[in-house]
Amino acid sequence: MREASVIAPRSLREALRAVGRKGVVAVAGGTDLLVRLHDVAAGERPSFLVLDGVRTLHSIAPRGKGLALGPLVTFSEIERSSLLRTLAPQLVEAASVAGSVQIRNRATLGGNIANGSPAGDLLPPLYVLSARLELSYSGGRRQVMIEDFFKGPGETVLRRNELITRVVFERSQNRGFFLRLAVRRALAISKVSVAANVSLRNGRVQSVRIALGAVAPTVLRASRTEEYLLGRELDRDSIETACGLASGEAAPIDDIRSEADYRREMVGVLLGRGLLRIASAR
Amino acid sequence: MKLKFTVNRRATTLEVTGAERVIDLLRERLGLVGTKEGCGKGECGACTVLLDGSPVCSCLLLSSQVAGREITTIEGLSEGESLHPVQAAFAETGAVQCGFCTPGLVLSSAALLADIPAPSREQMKRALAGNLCRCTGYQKIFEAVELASRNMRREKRRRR
Amino acid sequence: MAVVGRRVRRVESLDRVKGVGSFTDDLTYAGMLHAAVVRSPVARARIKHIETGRALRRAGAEAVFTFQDIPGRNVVPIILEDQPFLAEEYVNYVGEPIAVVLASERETARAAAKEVSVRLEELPPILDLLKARRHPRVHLFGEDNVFKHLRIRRGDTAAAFSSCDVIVENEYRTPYQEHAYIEPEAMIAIPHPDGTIEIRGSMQCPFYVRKAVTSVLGLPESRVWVVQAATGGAFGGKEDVPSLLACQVALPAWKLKKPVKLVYDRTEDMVSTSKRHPSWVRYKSGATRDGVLKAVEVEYVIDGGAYSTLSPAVLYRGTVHAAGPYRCDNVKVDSYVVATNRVPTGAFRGFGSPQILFAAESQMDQLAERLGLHPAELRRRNLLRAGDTTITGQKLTVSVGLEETLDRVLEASGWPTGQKRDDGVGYGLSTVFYGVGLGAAGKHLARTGARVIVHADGSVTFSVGTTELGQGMTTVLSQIVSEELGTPLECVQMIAPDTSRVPDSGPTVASRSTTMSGNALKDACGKIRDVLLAEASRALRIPVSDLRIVEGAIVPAKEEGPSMPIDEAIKSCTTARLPLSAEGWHVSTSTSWDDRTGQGDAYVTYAWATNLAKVRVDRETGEVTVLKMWAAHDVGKAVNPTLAEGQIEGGILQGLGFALTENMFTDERGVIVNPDFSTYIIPTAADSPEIVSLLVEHPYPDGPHGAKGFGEQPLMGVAPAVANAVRDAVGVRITELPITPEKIWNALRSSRRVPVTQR
Amino acid sequence: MPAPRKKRTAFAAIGTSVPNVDAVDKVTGRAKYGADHDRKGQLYGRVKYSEHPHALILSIDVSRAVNLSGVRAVLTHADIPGENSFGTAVPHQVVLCSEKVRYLGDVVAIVAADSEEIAAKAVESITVKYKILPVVSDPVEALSPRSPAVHAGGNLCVHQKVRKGDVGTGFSQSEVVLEREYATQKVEHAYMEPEAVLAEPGENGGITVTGSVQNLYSIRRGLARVLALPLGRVRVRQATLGGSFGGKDEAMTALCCRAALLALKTGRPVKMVNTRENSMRESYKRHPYRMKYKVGADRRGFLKAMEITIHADAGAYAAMSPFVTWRSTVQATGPYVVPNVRTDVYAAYTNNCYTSAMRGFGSPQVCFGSESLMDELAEKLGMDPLEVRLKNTLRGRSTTATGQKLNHTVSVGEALLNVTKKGRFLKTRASNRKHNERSHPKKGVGISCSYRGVSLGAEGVDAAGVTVSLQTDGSVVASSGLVDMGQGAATTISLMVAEELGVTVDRIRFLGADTSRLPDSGPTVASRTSFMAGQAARRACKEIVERIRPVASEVLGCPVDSLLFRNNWVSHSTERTRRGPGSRKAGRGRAGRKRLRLGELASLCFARGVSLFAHGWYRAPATSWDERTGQGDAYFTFVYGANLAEVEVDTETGTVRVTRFVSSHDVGRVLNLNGARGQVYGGVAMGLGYALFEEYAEQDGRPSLENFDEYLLPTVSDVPETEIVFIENPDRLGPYGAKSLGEPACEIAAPAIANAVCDALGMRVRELPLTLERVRLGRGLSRKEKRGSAGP
Repeated sequence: MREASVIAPRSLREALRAVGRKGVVAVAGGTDLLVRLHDVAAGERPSFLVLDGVRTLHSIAPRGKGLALGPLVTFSEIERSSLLRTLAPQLVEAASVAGSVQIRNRATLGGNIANGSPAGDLLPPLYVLSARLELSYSGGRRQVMIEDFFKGPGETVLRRNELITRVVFERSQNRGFFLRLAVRRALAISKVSVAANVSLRNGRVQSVRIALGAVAPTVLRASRTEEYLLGRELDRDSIETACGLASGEAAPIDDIRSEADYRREMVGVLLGRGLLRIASAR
Repeated sequence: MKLKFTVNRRATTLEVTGAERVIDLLRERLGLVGTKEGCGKGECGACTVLLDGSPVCSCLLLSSQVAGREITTIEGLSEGESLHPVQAAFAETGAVQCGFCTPGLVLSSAALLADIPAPSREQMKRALAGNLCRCTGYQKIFEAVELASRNMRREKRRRR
Repeated sequence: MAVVGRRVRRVESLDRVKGVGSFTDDLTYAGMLHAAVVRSPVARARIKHIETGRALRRAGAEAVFTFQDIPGRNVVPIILEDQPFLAEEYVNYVGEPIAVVLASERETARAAAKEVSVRLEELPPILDLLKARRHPRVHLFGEDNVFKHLRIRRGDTAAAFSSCDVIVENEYRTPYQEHAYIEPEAMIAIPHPDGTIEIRGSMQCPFYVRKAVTSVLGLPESRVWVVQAATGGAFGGKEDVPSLLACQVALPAWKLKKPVKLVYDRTEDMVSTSKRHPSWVRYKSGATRDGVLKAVEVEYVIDGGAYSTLSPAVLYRGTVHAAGPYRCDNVKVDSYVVATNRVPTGAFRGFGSPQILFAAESQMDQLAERLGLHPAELRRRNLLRAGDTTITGQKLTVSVGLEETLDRVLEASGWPTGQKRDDGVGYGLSTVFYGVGLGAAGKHLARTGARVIVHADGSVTFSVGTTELGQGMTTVLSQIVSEELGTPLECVQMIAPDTSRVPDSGPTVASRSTTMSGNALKDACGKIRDVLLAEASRALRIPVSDLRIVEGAIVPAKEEGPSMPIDEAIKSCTTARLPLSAEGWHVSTSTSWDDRTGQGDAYVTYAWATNLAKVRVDRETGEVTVLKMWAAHDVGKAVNPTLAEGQIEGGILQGLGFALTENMFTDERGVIVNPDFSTYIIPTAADSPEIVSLLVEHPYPDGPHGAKGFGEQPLMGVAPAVANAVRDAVGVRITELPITPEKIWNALRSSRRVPVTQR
Repeated sequence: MPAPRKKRTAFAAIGTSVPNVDAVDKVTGRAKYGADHDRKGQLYGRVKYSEHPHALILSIDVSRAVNLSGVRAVLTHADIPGENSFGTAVPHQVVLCSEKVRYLGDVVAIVAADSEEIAAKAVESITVKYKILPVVSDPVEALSPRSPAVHAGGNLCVHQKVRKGDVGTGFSQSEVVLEREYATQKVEHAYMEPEAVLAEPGENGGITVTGSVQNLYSIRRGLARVLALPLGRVRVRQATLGGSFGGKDEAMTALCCRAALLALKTGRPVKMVNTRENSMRESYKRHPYRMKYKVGADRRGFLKAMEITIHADAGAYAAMSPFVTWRSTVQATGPYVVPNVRTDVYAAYTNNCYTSAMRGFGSPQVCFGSESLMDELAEKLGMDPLEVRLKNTLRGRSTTATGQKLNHTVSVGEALLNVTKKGRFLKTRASNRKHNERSHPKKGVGISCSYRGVSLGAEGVDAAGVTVSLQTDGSVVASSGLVDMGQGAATTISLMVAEELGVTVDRIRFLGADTSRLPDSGPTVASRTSFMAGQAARRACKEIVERIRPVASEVLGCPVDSLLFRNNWVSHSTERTRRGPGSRKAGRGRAGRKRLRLGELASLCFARGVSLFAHGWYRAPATSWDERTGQGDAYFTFVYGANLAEVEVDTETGTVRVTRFVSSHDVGRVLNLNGARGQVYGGVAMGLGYALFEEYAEQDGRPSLENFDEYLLPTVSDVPETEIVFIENPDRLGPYGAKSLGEPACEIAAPAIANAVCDALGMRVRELPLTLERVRLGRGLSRKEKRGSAGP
């Protein structure tokens, strides 16, 4: 990687000026990008826009009833943030099971989003937290809901001249979880993951969001399942039905990590376990 | 660009492009070959160094990302003949077999003990999961961390 | 004994924890170039044209070499000499080397290698091991694509089966297993002005490497010197493969007269280097009602890939181990290693035995189940004891500690027998054995040399022809030398093997380094002791026969009388210029093999082991958690118990990877699709269960201090123990490795389906 | 041109003329000398020299150096883990001075830094305070009780003596008695490659040094002592040596210790390369001798008695002085039968640069003395120089000055006759006389002769080891604890291995020594390598042949003792005589084989478990010595030689030109003709420099020169045509009868030239070198101290 050049801005403005340039690729933590570029010859590598120096992109701050996170917040910072632990436990759970210590110390929220992998562990939590992404470009910015951000595996609506500059989401409802299955206990990409954000009132589901990871080209909201659960009590029957519905909503494939049938079934298993946890915590 | 950073407590300035991997900088420019490359993709942890005290994979780190920061490699963990308690414990318990993963594991363990002086097995497993070892089965590594933990705490008590 | 048997610290561990740079990629030489290899992208093709122009135009690129540049023979000589060093007319597997590109920087070389375009005419490949034998159209090796067929014929299986009360028959499959040493393959060639070439790298077998380089460069052996650099794990993966790498650096270094380094990228390493042979086994076992194993019939097919490499030897070990460590009078084994258009497979810890033992030990549990016997009981009724005869007709006389390993494991684990549990927890047993050394298949290599020098201050340096791979050979051998000469361990130093400095000692494989090099060192030390004792005898006026070395002194065998500190004897010999240096030589006890019947003394002796796995299986997800492993091994004598435990623990975890997660996928064109650590899944610290290692010592009289090699054995019985435990836990038997959650889930699903909320 | 040698049929390889096995590396420039070894991340070491020849150290301040950026270590005596001294005879040579400095080459501090420049800057910034002491500069005055002491025990380094018969009686029987004083100068080895070393931290806290070392094992001893490491952790490897001539021993030990201290301290490789100035300043030299000879003879010219008193300047440290002076006592009389001898050699400590081994090792000085003396005696007796020599030379069964009865062919007379015949000595001498009466330049002819003990002699017990490993393809690797330092040991030993195993030299690889792989074989000195290592190599080879013979005999179906190993083949020796080993029609073995490639035989043996690897160890035959009387069998055998030189002297300018040189040496057996000739040519050139130009002059402990601009070496135009006549009287102890050559070739060149110059001048000059001034004026000029030469 010796020959590639580097732009290391100290301010967002500088960064935004550089981001649109031809052959420039923004680097946050680099834990995915540099893996992808591993086999790319030095001469063919892009110029790196190294964002580390832009202070404002590292912040974790309350905003309104929710939170605003800079895209350079690392998995480790999420894992350790007491604020997030209360306000977005799904996100904390997801951040703490991903990769390894070394990866979590470098991997960032923004990177996980921009990477656009359906198996990205932070994404299902962000879906259920109704995250909104602030995308900035030189001279302006726009907001995109997370669900609208992804077009397919590795494909997003982020334009070449834009950077994710903030991730804003509401605080979690009173119940939430993130569960996943992976090929080994650590340092593994999810085979299937489920996140949920549920609020209960008088034992009934007042609001619910469920997102499924690694079972479709993008992270998936299990909307029919959500619809079914809304207003219901969480009991064995309703959970059983919800699990079945959620499995049906998944559209997984066979790959080297797992099999479609298994994944589909596991969506239900994980959702069931999470919902049972919520139900029994009442 | 001129890169100013601290390597093993020594202020260092190097002329770089900024796009070099830190592992190459350490190994090729600074001769610190204790940092190993096992996969180049952040999966094996052999290239672990401490960045401001936290373990990171130096194969996934660009030189421009360490400007102004402090890196500790295995060579910087102890001075001269002396050994860091983790190093001593690895040697003592038989936690070293082929030794290629050892520098990374020692650094991860040292960072763990700096954070949690008396970790449980589960905490160790979590902290060391990013360092693959194919020889030892990890058992003696856990024993080494436990021994180092005991020795470090004893030393701390003695100093008080 | 003063040092042997003690838990001394591994001698090189201080250097390793300090990160002292002694691995291949840590070494740099002035003017050094970097090599990269151009490889076949397809499984089988005819090479039409190799275009190097574009690669050479890249800035920093220096040269491209193809088979046409080879001054010697285009062969990597291993056993059958069928493997070219660089492809000529055909390529036979994805990743087969075609050319070597040189550049001033590693990245440039790799980039330029991609720019060498090879025009290929693709041919239909064989990718399935079961379709390879007697393939109607594709002939990769001989007429039938069989590199080697071995057989065992003992008793009359047909008759025996007819007298059995229980017969179990099954098919088993195991996949590739990648060594996944953390240090990738790496090699440097340094041409010297005196017309010699030095090869330095990560390797198990310097003498194999030398043979390959002399062949390819057409040089006498005296002009090729091979030195092992610190080697970051091997497990068999650096047995034959380094020969290829060495040629890949030696040819350009020789031509360009510059040092050349080559370090495989992890992906390149995983795609192109050897692995454990995928296998298919059809296994039929029969027993009588009282639990006596009467007959075993095995058909064993392993995938050798495109070239034979070490496959015949791998097959040999698998064949000898086919029935497990049991008495059985009627055995018929037919084993085949076949040629396919896949990467050549080779040596991997266990060497053809883990696959067959997975089948054999799965069978034993099924027999036990059918007979209503506890798995331990069935094994106890059949296991080999001193005085028994193996399936190859070898009579065992001493050092047979199998039953004790079983007892020790049962005792340590407190395995609850008989009760039916419903918590998803299960126990699984395996008993295995391991033929020590090369056996009859490699008896022409079964010799080792050693050199020992005692210096004037009493410190000792020694060198052997076998290598340190992390297994602890250096420490164990240092302990043996220390013991023999009464020198403190701190004053004993092993010098890295260099083929020009030590006699050809064969390969460092087959867990043979302790026994073979240990014995050669004992021989050398004995000669030096003779000189020291003679000197002491002169000084003390006591006949040599009445003197012995005890704790750093030469003392009379009888109680009283004058003694002489060793140091003084050394000083006195040094002053008199008596030779305190000696070479040692050890030739192993003879072995034999009749190719027609598969009968003979297959190995000099055997190590024995019992494994017990305790697992929990999640019935919903199929996930297996290994809670604890117990393993007892009869090692003859544990020269250093810490190191022996290290071998057990490491072997178990590799075995767990083989059992549960490790799998390599090849697509329909023969391309490996998961060649990195994020997709090829080896166990992490978080996956490591508690392991209880138990050492059993039934001394092997011909081993140094009774020791016998066993480094491979810890891996061998793990997969069947886990499979048996899974069966015990949730009632499903998985006959194909790895035992993934998906397979368990599928098996459970096909047996019954239970709603999630009712479990 | 040297006389052509008939090839002996008895040998296949021995005696043939082969290029040195390392010749290709050297001519292609690819050979790696000490300074050519580099490692990634290496540091550069530098020394802080003493500023005074003799002073007490009051303080050393390194604080400024330590704080310089890029400086990785600054060490003084306080940082030495072991002993701060080394030395084979007297272990008092200081690595880093603590209390006192004894000469300008002493070192007080060392620095390792990222670059040479930073290291140099750091050295400059070190300040040392001294209390200056009076300088001891004269070896005779040094022994006076009033002299300041260089070392605590006084200034007498050693006193060696020989007492044979009774000189009083001898002189009383003499009809002619001469008393003369001779002096030789201090000279520098002037190897072209200055000292260089790379020290690397080794395994297990050990150290590996690779460099321009001559005596690996003595350097290792020094390192182990200074670093407090077991010998097994100290590894010394030899780089290709760019000349040594005895010079890369103690000087290299000091450099190696310093580099190793820095490497262990910093944990990184440290390279130290001396500049020529450093080398000149610090490295030891050849002892200057002042010799008093008193000789008595009867009128017929037979020697009756000799009394010799010699003072040698040992300089600041003992180094090899006790051994150097011992050889002088043995050889001081020259190769003559002298019934009564009394010799005393004293070496004294001074604050001059220390002196130690150099090619000849105490003999060139006394050869100059004894051979000048014989010419003077001849003149006094009115005889010619040849006649007086021939009357007195040692013969078979003669007894030497040390009382050793010679039991081999003594050929000093033969050598003298060879050179005088070839040089037409007497005729030339007579015609020169006539020529000189009328013409310029003046012409002269001179002769010299010597006997020389082979190997270490009674200096110490002598042994050496060589390892030979036959490979399965029939090629061979041989490694020796004695080294090739340019003298051709690699080639000679290879030839012997070739001879014994019947392989061609191109199939043999000779390995550089490595102290951890081969047992201590003593020093590569005293021209002992061919002899000692040769014998050891033969033993190893014979052992291998013994092991593989039975297999060959079985395969070829012929008796073990009829096997012939030659040209990489094994065949029946009976067949060879009829048809040669390559013949297809040779006899038929049991297995139908006629002959066998050695490689096939080796593989066959390997497969059968026969070891193809052997270590040969050779202990030299016993010698004896009585310290009190200086009597004994000093060496187990001797070599003999004679030189003849013709010169032209321009008496107006003092210019001397050597016009012809004839050299005859009995080497026992010529092993490699090329190599042997090379040793003679080089020895003559070195002797010529000694005779005519070279002088390392010092005044009050300060040298007056620092580089080759003033230290003059013979150039290609100064060297005469040299004719060589080898004598081969095979020695019963030597390998194939071979003895030694390296040093004999050098020791008698200077006296032959000096005698020729004196012959031309008709005047005796008793002091070397015969510079323009001495030749023209009969005395030397005193040199002034060179500017800045004493700087830090």
